[in-house]
Amino acid sequence: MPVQNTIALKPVNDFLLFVQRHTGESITSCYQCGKCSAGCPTAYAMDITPRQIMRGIQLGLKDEVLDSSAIWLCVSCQICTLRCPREIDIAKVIESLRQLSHAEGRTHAQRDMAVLYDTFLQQVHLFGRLHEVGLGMMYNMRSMHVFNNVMRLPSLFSRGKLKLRPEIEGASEVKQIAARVKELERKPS
Amino acid sequence: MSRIGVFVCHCGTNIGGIVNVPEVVEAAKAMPLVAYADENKYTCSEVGQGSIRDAIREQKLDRVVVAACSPRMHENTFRKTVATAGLNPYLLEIANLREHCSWVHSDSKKATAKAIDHVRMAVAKVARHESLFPKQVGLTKRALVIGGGITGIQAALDIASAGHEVVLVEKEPSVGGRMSQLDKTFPTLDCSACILTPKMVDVAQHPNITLLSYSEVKEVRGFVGNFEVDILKKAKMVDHKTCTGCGTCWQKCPEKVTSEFDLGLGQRTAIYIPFAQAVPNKPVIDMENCRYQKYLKWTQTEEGKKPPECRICEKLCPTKSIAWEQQEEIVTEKFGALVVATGFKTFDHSVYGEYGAGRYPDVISSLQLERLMSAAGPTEGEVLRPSDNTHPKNIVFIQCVGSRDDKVGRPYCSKVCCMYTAKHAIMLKEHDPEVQCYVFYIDIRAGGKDFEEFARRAQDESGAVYLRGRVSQIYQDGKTLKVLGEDSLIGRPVEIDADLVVLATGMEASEDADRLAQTLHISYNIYNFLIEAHPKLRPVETQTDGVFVAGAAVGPRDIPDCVAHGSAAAAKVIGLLSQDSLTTDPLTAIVAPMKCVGCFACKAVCPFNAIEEQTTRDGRIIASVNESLCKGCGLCVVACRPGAINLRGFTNQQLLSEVMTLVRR
Amino acid sequence: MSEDNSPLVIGFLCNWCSYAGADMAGTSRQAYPPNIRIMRVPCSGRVDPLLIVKCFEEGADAVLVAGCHPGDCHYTEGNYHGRRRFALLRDLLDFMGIEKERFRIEWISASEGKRFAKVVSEFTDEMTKLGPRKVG
Amino acid sequence: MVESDHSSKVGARTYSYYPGCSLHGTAAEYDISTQLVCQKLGIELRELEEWVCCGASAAHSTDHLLSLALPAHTLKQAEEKGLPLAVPCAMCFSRLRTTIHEIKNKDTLNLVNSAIGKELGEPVAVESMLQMLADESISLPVTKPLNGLKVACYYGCLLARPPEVVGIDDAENPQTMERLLVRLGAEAIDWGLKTTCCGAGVAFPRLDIVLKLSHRLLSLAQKSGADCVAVACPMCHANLDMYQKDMIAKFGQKTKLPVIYFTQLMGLALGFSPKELLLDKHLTDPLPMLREKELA
Ligand SMILES: Cc1cc2nc3c(=O)[nH]c(=O)nc-3n(C[C@H](O)[C@H](O)[C@H](O)COP(=O)(O)OP(=O)(O)OC[C@H]3O[C@@H](n4cnc5c(N)ncnc54)[C@H](O)[C@@H]3O)c2cc1C
Ligand SMILES: Cc1cc2nc3c(=O)[nH]c(=O)nc-3n(C[C@H](O)[C@H](O)[C@H](O)COP(=O)(O)OP(=O)(O)OC[C@H]3O[C@@H](n4cnc5c(N)ncnc54)[C@H](O)[C@@H]3O)c2cc1C
Ligand code: SF4
Ligand code: SF4
Ligand code: SF4
Ligand code: SF4
Ligand code: SF4
Ligand code: SF4
Ligand code: SF4
Ligand code: SF4
Repeated sequence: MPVQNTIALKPVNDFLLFVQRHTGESITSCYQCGKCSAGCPTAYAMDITPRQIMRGIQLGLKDEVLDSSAIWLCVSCQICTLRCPREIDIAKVIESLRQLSHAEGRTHAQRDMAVLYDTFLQQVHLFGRLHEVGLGMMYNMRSMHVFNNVMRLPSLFSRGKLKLRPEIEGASEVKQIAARVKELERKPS
Repeated sequence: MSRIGVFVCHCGTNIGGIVNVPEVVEAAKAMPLVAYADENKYTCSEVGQGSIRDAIREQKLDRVVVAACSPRMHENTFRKTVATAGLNPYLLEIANLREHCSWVHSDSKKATAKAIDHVRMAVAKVARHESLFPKQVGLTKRALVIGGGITGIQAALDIASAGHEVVLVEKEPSVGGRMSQLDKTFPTLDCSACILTPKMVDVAQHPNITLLSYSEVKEVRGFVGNFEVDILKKAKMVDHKTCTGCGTCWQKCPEKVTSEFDLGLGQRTAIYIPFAQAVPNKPVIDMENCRYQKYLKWTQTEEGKKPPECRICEKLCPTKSIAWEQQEEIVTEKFGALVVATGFKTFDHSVYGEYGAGRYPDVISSLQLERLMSAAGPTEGEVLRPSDNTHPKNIVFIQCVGSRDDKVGRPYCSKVCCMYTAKHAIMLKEHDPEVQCYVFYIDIRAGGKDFEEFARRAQDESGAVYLRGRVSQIYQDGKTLKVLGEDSLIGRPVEIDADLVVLATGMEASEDADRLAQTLHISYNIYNFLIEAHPKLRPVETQTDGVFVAGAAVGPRDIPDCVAHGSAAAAKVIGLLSQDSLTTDPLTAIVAPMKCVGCFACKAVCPFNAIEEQTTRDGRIIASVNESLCKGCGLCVVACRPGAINLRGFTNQQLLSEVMTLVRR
Repeated sequence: MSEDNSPLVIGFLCNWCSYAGADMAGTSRQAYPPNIRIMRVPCSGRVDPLLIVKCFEEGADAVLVAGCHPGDCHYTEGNYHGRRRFALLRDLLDFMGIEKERFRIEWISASEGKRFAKVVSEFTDEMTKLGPRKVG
Repeated sequence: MVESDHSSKVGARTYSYYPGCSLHGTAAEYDISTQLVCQKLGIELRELEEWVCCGASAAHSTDHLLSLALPAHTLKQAEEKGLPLAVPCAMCFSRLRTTIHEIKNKDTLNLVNSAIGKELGEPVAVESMLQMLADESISLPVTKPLNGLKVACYYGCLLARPPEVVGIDDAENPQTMERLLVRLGAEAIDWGLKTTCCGAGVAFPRLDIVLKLSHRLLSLAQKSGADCVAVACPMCHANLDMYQKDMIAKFGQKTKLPVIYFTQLMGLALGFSPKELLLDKHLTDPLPMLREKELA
């Protein structure tokens, strides 16, 4: 774990209680077997493994967990959840942490993932449906990867697989839904 | 008028920490018929028991309530206490303030109120107790041991050596159990066969032991000292009285089937002994697979040709021992005590899809590895991997498969697999110095004499690499197996290319353990392991008198513990059988002759056939209870509409007064 | 109802399974509400339905009978007899105007301490919600 | 494991159709081949008019309620049509099924209702195109059996997990696609990574991850003797198909392995031409391999 200092453990572990309440999952059940990390496709690229995320919550290391790149590199593939011998829904826990990290603006460790998700949703808000060309262009601009060529644009164009103009069905619906969601989320439940 | 004494126990702080004991004492003093009440720090201690005796004498008490722990804990202790002070031991009642009160409640006020109620009920009940006198019944000085693994063998030998007759029932064609499948045994690495075989032979030769192999217990009647057991002897189709075990038949039998004993890795014939050192060393015929049986069962409607008649075994047997006319039979035997030692089976790893669910030939169980390592096994001790018979070099072990896993419904630790895996790592290195073992573990559980040292040896001397983590997946990649794990100590995923993967599968209760337990009226837990009367203090006894349990049937256990357990059960049986008569529990049903109308509704419900017919002097036929058969269940009492039959210790009046004292307080 | 208006629950527990299960709840410190008063009986088949009627007549709010799981009875078949009788009892309670929910029968084995605590907690909660029994 | 609910499609095989964003974009092949195959099999697909994006991983990574509300909006439309909903895209399918699963909780349902401004009733049955077409009661008029074609069936994450939500036959070793392709004359190879993640949606920011994961899948499929990989998800297809050049550059993989939508393989067996099925649109060209097998 990228912890630089001795960890001073606090007798009251608010973070653990918060995560358990928020997700309904029993984090204390985790006995650190590592099966989650063993099968996780992206664990090799993470700064801390999914198992260490669970341990971090158990010890109340909020910053270490929420600032990790790991929670942004998790692709929600649910292999961990499927196989956890303590039947913990790890993918759900990490998803909640990602939402929390996003809400608290702690996305620096994998900023690009957050930018991608934000851009994606923005496209959906604008058009109701995803516009892939728009997503690629916007993402490249906002992530500062101006020369990012991941979209294989020329070959895709030549095969007629990209539409230049977005479809806009349902756009107004999505705007309304998004507005209502924001409203509902502001209200404390 | 009774003079009741009430003794309230603090149990250190176990009770006193929650229940306000002085308040309970004060409340007791105010109860009707209570002549004396006091408190004790530890009532079951010498001092505590002494104070009861003193009070009985000094206060002329005629009945006693002890308000302490569960009656299942100390009822007998305190019965003896009051008896030594001259009271009838049945003039005692226990109020459970510990297990049912202080240990489960945190609100002191409410717990105290409840404690007072429980004392009140006990007082109401004890006031209606009568003096009871146990009777003596005879007993059959023979024991039945069910299961012929190392545990059952040890128990049978110990009981037999003490001079009692023993019948040992084993469902397989040979005794030996799982231990006979092992190669060497931790922590000393002696050869399993070398230490087991002599004991198996002793069983066969002991004058006091009758071995019924290929047999099962069907039905059990009676009670401690006087059990009557129906034993099913399966048809062996071989007359073991004349068979000399020459082996001609099983060498010549043409029908080959996969061997259960070698766990699918080897073959046996249709007429077979499961392994070379089998006891009895005489064959049985597997009727499912025997060609002659197929020939007999073949009908015209089936497709294909009629199979050959075969009967080679019959033709070649020098002693004419093949007995096609043999039928299964049920024999009924009498016993004074029973020992259940039915052992375990290993977890079936095919539920683990992520480990290939049995699809990958080179992913094997530890017990299969034992067969591969055994000189008497299918590969004659050469460790060859099943897919291509090559010598594996990189071998990965995965511990806790089917143990400590809620996902597969097995949250418990199987206790022996850490140790046997260390054993395997050590032995494989001895077999082939080029072997590299990797062991994935979660914790290493090596509690036991010389165990930790042994487990260390696997790493320090045999160079096994231990990785702390549970493997997530195995997949076949060409000829190798990719094993995906995490080394949780360094916190990085690891990937190993393995030639062979060995799953340390956990221990499960044996097939049918629940059915057998039901037949014997003993308890079993949700995993079908048998439940002992007390996990610490009565580890081989059960709630049913005269039925004892031992070995891996009770829970995961290694051989040293199984042997100790087998001997412990034997000691209990010997103690029981050394008595000339048994004292029966006097808490039985009793009929009031004047009230009985002779309807025999009681007889219809009595599970123990304890109700008999009796003619009164005035010629009426009424019910009477055979006290040595009655087990005091009370079914008859509820069935009897005129209220003529009652249960001592739990009479209608007593239960009613308990209820009344509660609702009218 | 006791003074603080919480229900009085009378529990008849068979000695071999459920009483031992309640002991197990104790040894493993599984907390449950203190309303229940426990009576030890040899077998759930020893519990006379008329005694349960009596409990209700005299003011108990709820009755729990707990015995061995079907098939596990220490006396082979006591709990079967119990079960049959209690089915009839339910109709009788109904006839007497006592809510059927106030009587419960459960199978709790000697190893199910946790379950015992859960059953008692749920039953007590339910009874608290149902409120005191209207006597008369 | 949850059985998928087939009861609702007894009688006429008519479905509402939710293509999702990808099928109207980079995954047109999947859309077209699905439509052709369904036509041939007498299954009518009626595309929902006003469908919106399911939110994909972006929504559920950042905003839980939004990730339920977007699929819920689509569910409501499907409910109004009263027909079961067929969904080709695995991501959309997963989001829709997850939403149905989560709104079983009454509080969640109320919240979602407020978000979409409508009252959700009993949700219609939602089926993945794979589950729907693999139904063995549908007879397959095969004109050109896929004899000699060895296929590695690939499910990825979203069709296999969580099993209780998606209703797969076996979460570790599913056989749905295998059984279907075998009925078409193909041979399904056994391989151990059919439900292992290909890198999902991280290609933009972390192409390195997609390359590593997808390369591992492709090389195992190849090593296990597959002529091609069959997929049922546009995202899987993109990851496995688009970057094979990069993989060769990075890992030196020997040959390319075509990645084909299972509906395209069905289409071939049912007699459509490769061109009709847009088999010429993939970045890793499957046509040489198909020609060699005399399937194109
Ligand atoms: C792979 C492996 C390696 C091991 N290595 C070691 C080691 O090195 N050292 C060590 O100390 N321990 C080891 N053990 C543990 C050891 O095997 C057990 O402790 C021991 O065998 C248990 O003996 P048992 O007699 O209680 O049960 P079992 O050996 O299971 O014997 C029970 C017997 O009862 C019979 N039976 C079952 N049901 C019935 C029935 N209804 N009626 C009649 N008969 C019945 C069975 O057929 C069997 O013969 C190992 C276990 C495994 C799985
Ligand atoms: C802190 C602690 C907590 C524990 N908690 C648990 C627990 O929760 N559960 C559990 O199961 N176990 C527990 N144990 C283990 C348990 O204490 C032992 O298993 C058990 O006490 C051993 O009993 P024993 O009779 O063999 O030995 P001991 O209790 O040591 O008794 C030996 C007796 O022999 C006497 N003696 C010694 N030498 C001689 C001599 N030469 N001549 C005459 N008399 C002699 C000693 O004075 C002593 O009275 C605990 C142990 C410790 C240290
Ligand atoms: S698999 Fe489950 S128990 Fe094991 S480390 Fe991960 S979360 Fe903990
Ligand atoms: S859900 Fe996330 S953490 Fe779990 S295995 Fe998949 S990528 Fe890893
Ligand atoms: S009698 Fe029971 S409650 Fe009292 S001290 Fe002894 S064990 Fe504890
Ligand atoms: S050939 Fe006859 S005597 Fe020899 S082992 Fe077989 S049955 Fe026994
Ligand atoms: S009859 Fe033939 S097949 Fe049957 S046991 Fe004898 S030799 Fe074997
Ligand atoms: S003994 Fe070791 S390997 Fe076996 S279940 Fe326990 S911890 Fe796991
Ligand atoms: S049920 Fe009662 S009345 Fe009838 S025979 Fe038995 S004891 Fe007598
Ligand atoms: S109490 Fe009654 S029913 Fe039970 S064993 Fe005794 S006589 Fe039979």
